Amino acid sequence: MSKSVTQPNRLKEGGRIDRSRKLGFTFNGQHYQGHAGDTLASALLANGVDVVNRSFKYSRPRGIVAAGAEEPNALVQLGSTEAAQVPNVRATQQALFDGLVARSTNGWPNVQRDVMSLVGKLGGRFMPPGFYYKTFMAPASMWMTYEKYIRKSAGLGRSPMEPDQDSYDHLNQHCDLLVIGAGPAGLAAALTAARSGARVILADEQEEMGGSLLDSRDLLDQQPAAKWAERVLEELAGLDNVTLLPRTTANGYHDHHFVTLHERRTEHLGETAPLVDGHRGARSRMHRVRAGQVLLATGAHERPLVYANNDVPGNLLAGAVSTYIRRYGVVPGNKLVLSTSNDHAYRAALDWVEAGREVVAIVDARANPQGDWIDAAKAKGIRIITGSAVIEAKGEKRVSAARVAKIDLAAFKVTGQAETLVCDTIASSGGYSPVIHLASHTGARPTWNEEILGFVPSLVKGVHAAGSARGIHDLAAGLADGVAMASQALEALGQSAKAVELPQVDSRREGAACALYQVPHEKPTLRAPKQFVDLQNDVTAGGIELATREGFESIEHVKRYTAMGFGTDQGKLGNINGMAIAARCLGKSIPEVGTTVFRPNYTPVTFGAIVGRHCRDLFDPERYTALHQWHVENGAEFEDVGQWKRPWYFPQVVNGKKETMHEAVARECRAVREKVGILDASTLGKIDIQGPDAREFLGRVYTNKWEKLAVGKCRYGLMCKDDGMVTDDGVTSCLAENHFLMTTTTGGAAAVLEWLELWHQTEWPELNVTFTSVTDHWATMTITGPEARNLLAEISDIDLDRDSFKFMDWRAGKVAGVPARVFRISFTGELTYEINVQANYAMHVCKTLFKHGEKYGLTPYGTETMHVLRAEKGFIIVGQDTDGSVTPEDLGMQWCVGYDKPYSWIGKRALTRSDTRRTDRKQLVGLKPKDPKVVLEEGAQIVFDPKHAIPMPMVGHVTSSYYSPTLDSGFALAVVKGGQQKMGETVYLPMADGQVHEAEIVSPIFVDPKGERQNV
Amino acid sequence: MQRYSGFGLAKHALSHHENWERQWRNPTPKKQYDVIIVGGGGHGLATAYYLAKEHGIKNVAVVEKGWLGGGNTARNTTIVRSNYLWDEAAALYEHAMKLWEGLSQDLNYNVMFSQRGVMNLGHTLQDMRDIQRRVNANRLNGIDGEVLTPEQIQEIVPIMDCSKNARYPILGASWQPRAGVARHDAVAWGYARAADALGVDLLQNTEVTGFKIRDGRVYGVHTNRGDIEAKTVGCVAAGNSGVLAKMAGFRLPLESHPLQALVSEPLKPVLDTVVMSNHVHGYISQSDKGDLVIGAGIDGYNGYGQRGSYPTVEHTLQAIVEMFPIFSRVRMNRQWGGIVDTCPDACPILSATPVKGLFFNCGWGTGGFKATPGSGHVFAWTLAKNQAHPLAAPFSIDRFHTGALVDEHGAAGVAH
Amino acid sequence: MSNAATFDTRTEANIPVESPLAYSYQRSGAPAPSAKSRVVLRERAFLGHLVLRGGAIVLDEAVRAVLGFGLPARPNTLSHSEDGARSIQWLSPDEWLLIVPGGEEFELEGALRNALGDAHYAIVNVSGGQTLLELSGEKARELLMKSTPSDVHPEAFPVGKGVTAVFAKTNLILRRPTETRWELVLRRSFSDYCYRWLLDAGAEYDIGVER
Amino acid sequence: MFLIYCPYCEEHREEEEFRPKGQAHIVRPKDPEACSDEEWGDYLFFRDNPRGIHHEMWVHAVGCRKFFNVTRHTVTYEILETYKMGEQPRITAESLARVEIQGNVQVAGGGQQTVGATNAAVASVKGEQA
Repeated sequence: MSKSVTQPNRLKEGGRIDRSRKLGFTFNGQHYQGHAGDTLASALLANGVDVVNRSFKYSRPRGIVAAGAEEPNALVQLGSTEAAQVPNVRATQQALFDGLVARSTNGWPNVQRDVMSLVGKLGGRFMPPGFYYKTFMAPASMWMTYEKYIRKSAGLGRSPMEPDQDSYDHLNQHCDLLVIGAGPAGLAAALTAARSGARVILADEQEEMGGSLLDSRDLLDQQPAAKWAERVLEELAGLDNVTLLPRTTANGYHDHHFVTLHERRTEHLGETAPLVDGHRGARSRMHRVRAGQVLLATGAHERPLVYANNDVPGNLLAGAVSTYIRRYGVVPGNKLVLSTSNDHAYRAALDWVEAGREVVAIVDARANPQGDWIDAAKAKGIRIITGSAVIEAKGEKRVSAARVAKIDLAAFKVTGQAETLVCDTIASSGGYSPVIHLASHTGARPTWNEEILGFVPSLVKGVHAAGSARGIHDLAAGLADGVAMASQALEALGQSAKAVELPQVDSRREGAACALYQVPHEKPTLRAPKQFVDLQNDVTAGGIELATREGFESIEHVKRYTAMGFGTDQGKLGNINGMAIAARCLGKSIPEVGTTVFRPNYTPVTFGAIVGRHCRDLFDPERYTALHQWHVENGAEFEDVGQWKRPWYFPQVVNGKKETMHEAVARECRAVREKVGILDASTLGKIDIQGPDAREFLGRVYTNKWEKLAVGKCRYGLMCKDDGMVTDDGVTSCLAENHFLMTTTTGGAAAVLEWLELWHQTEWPELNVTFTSVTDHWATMTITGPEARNLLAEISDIDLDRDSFKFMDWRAGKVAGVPARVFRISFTGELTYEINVQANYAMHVCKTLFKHGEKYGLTPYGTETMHVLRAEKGFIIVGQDTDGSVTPEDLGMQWCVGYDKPYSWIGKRALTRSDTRRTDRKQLVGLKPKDPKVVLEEGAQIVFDPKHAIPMPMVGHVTSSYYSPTLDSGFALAVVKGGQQKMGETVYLPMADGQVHEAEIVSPIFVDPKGERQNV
Repeated sequence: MQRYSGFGLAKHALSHHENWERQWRNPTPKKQYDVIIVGGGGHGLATAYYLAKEHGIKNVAVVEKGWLGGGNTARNTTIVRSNYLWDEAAALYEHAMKLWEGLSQDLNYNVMFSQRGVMNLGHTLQDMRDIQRRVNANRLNGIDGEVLTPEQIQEIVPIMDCSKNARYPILGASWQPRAGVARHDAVAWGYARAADALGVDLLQNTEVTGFKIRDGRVYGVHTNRGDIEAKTVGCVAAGNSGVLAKMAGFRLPLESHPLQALVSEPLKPVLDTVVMSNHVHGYISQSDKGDLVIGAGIDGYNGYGQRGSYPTVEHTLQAIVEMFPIFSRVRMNRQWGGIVDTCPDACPILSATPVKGLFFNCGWGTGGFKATPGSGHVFAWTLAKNQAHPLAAPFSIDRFHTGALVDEHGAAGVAH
Repeated sequence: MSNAATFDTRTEANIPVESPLAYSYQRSGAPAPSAKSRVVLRERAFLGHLVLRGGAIVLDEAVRAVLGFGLPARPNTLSHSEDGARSIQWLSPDEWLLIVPGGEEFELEGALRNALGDAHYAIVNVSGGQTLLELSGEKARELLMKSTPSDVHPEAFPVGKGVTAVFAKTNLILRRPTETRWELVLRRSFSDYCYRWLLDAGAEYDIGVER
Repeated sequence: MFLIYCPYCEEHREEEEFRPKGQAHIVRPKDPEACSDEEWGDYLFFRDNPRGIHHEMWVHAVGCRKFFNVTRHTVTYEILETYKMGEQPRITAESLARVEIQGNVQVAGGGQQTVGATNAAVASVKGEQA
């Protein structure tokens, strides 16, 4: 900490920092000190740090240019630990905190002595815009090698390599008026709306609200402007209808006045969110704001002038100079030359002189500037050089001099001999660009205003702009505009604005600015030293000229060819200058060239803040059945089916070893075929259907017939879309004449319910029927296997006699003392009862079943065993054996198609299109591998001729394939072209490892083809 | 045409880059052309280039209402791959892939086609079945691909969360090593420069306002710069295809939807391959500049606004952080939207239309960029011979009447 | 008669029941409310939940006859019995949610069916499929703002309002029966997710769970 | 993100509660068997897909679960009206075109009308623009 305490550029007094609170920080391994209220940038400047980074392409030394969001150079890597790393933090927007650790994002071995700068110095000439499009093409095979080296120089900061320890959250906000920006216009607007009783949110991106008032030289009611801001903020803070959000950036303006505000809640306190009361709150928070009306009081960004070597550290924006002096008590140099096109920038020179340092000269591009500011500068004895500009900066790691010359604006040339002024700082100002980004997000194209030499926002209804954001830079006028625009917004809301008395502002005489963007040099642009337009991307005036020369005439082409505006500052400083240069080169006006479109974000936002709480355990809901705890306790492995967690299989520990899935499934399969198994089938969708037209409705949405299904009976149904392709299936039971219970696939439940509603509400509103989801109400336990009846009989009062309670019947009664509906349907081919009880009782019923089931060998099984058992029976799984291109006929399920139903049910018409009538469509068949030990790969492609050259004609693929413990062999379901007519034929499956499996086309029903076992 | 090379670049450097030629002319429209291409994006420019180069038809105009490559060419996430499921789609995309592999040299313009490999993750058992099915099909179609285990995936992408604790653990992936990314703007510019050199007129800021149609045959187009005649007109206007079809008096089985994408700030290289996940719904690669390039989803509503809904961006980044927890502190720089013309079967339309001489190349949905050279190549053939190229034949509009759809929803999945 | 099957899914009190949050309490715990708790959560399990479908006029008449109070008159509102123990919420122009003390639902369904006679309507018992959580405390509203895009400001969400709302990545029914109390009606299968969300988002308010 | 007025809930709600369902007013042919393959294909797949005024169906999925129709501009995304199933739109491309010709107002290419071209009559019909 030896040399860290001097802060050579810190003024003894002044500024809004707290000199009593000293904060230590580290930059590039060096320790420094700053004060509470500093930004990292102001603290670095206070400590005399000139070079803060190296540029992206040419690796030139770069210093701090601006004091806010527009800063292109001062990007740092923040963080003392791996998990806390944040890349590309803008030092001008990072509040200083004690212990802050930052590094430059570029520069090797360090930012002072960078190896790549040699490349920049020597090779800069060989890297014009688009140079990579023109090179690295030969030989073709070498591009990937070239690219490897190009990539090495990519990027600014680096990603952390450990997961973030912090959390983030969202807050959904609704308000009448959202005011963005708490400068003069924003404060006046917020005050107006707040006093009128509207729900107001006032958001401002800076550490402190007040905007330009915080470093203004103006007096409001004879007091420093900041005092007025403090008073207004105090009043607003006391109102219930106002939400104040400092450190909050409006980063995206979305449709219908939905605005995202990113609040940096703790980034000024430390690199991770501090512990408060034992809780670590969200590091930052995204406010998702739905506003009735929005008022943009986002101010303006000063434009730098584009002159040779304008990137050498010590070149700053004039306004930034004032901000550092007045807000932070930091003078970023000793000898200043100011180059300006307007009056307002003069205040930088005045502030500099008042800080006790030397102003070498003010260089004004106008021939005869007149106004109060000029008079004030003259009164201070400052030399003013008119009709001139700084045409070139000298120096390498810090400005050493400015070359100043007379220029002819219209002819774009230097007209006099250049004078060299020794200085260490050049401040420049080319005017002020309203911050139109948010308005631009809405899709509205900004329009050029020649009077203010800037684009002003076009506004869709409900959006208002006030003050500098629409080119009203005068303080008094800006305040009044805030009130007026807030009143306009309130009126649009149907509310009336209460009058607000505005503070008195002394009026000031100001002359007109001149249009100056690129400053001419003695040499032509392409031969002059580099004149930077976009500092972050090393885009120069010469680069833009070259782009236009090569035919890139649209501003979008210029931008893309040169990369102008693609940086993390999104061209806040450079874009207008770039457009002006392109316009000059093309002989057009700026509005003719037009502007590019700004996109969210206004300033970059961490992924974490956008993600919010929707990560880790809360990334996506996990849906559980009522028996989930039982599954967990019994060692289930789970399968993700939609959002459900379903037991996949239940591995047991046998002789101290946990079963593999294969072993567990074989055991579970045998248990079902030989004894009894139990499956949690609660995830199947269940829809209660009531109404006198329920039956008719079913007939229209299912492919098969429903008019004769009796009360107490169940039936399998197949559902198609109107393109004839199978989309869902399930069993529907008749509970009463006008009452049905439909089941759907697990994944299809929500979609099917919506599907039914769609048809009912849009096509058949005359049908009297209602649909209600009861998926969660019922828990479903499927007991299946030869012992199922014996087991159920022990704990149920239902008459289970095979003749009175037949296959495809359902009965009500009690199971384990709990009222239950029991459905005798089967997805395994075995004797099966599906027990449905109100879900709150499920655990009791399940436990009772196991209490009684032990002697019958009751075995829990999961989805994998279910799949094997159903495939052995040739039962399809929609979504596995079908893929949206399969008709009921392709599945060989003509038995489930009511061709002669009176109503042309959904899907019927499509079955007779020319393509669906083809006989060589892919059809569902069984496949028996010639080698019973082989379990074919699911997804394996099927060919008739395995000797055919690549590309090999494929005739189908394996949809389901398992080892069957019952058959003691592999078996599969598959779709094969014309397969239903090819029983007994051999097909081939050429695999990645070179093996070619052979299989015989067989019936898809492998076990109990007559279906006797389920009927016992 | 001034040939580009490293040597040439050095020569120009010595003359301060003051002698570079225009990459393409800015011609005045002629009254008549042999062929008019409507739409100056990558596909349209490629079509014009191959018409001139392969078929000797050089009296061609490309009519573009804005700037060349200003539509989806400039807005996509630049992924190039050919591992499609169905034979018809795979053949078309593989045709494109083969052209990609020599494109920089063919055009004398470095399109920075980087074959860094594309990985499609599987998170469920059904994902894995679909992946196996697709990779098996690719192999028998002569397209490179393999199925990776989670361990292999972890080796290729060490920064991804491949643990079992993830909400949807990664069970495997398909991997196409020849797939990768390319520099999107360069593709448009490279084709433009090469087509221009062969005599094609590239007419920017020229908007088609109608078609000249008589007796069911096209004779040219009306534009804001006057009428231009040609007996063959090919429309390659992506999201605006429906608007053009309406001008010609018919409808298409298309809906135009917003498709969003976003980039992070530039980072030092951390991800060397392309990772896609249909299930958690996100895909990501890192550009040569260092940006993480991330594809967001498609919005469900029709939209020509080149912007979509914010929740889509939220969901995408949730997926990215789920797969890459270390990116939580990385910052999103910019988002944008394109307009994609989606077909019911997620496959394109390369087809004659009810109007003789008028052809449409559209419906690429979220998968157009990767097809650029192939699309242009077969469409040029189709226009030159007035007959569907064999690779284009399955993608006729008729399929929506016969039912012979090529359902690539599985392969298209999320936008990419 | 509507010719639908009714079924009393409840049984004797000695048979153990589990609320949808039974597993969650075990897995995620239930921090006891303390003086620091600015949000308190309480599950009101095992209530009777019935969905009513049909025309407003007929249903209103029947409900009045059976329960002594009518359907809510406006969309997105609640009506309730004087003691607040029974409530009816508008869900859609032809759909209402009736919540009554646990055990009443089956008899109530029967009584309503009797009162409705031949009218076109449907009644569905969904009691096993959902549970109700109460949220109270000074930060309850802010916790909801973290969770749902619905406007929960008192001006937009007065007492007596009830809506179906997006909640984190799922949805639920959100109601405000009194000045200080919010109710969330959750689907059983999503309840663990919602519970974990509430504990996580509510941690900074020292959320407590009354059991 | 849109703010959509549900005609059944009689409130504006966030887009997150809704799902878009494509072009509105597509009626299933009364006698599908009498349709040609062309007609059936048109019904299934072919859409207007206009750049401009679009009548489309949405469902209030997290809400009343009712389907309803929205008249929306597909460039500005401005919602001009919502109406119940079975009702007809009051605002159509044709009705707007009539107003626009009377107002002689040019709409910028992006679909957003700029400040310089205000016209109260059109603005009120076009809703969100001013």
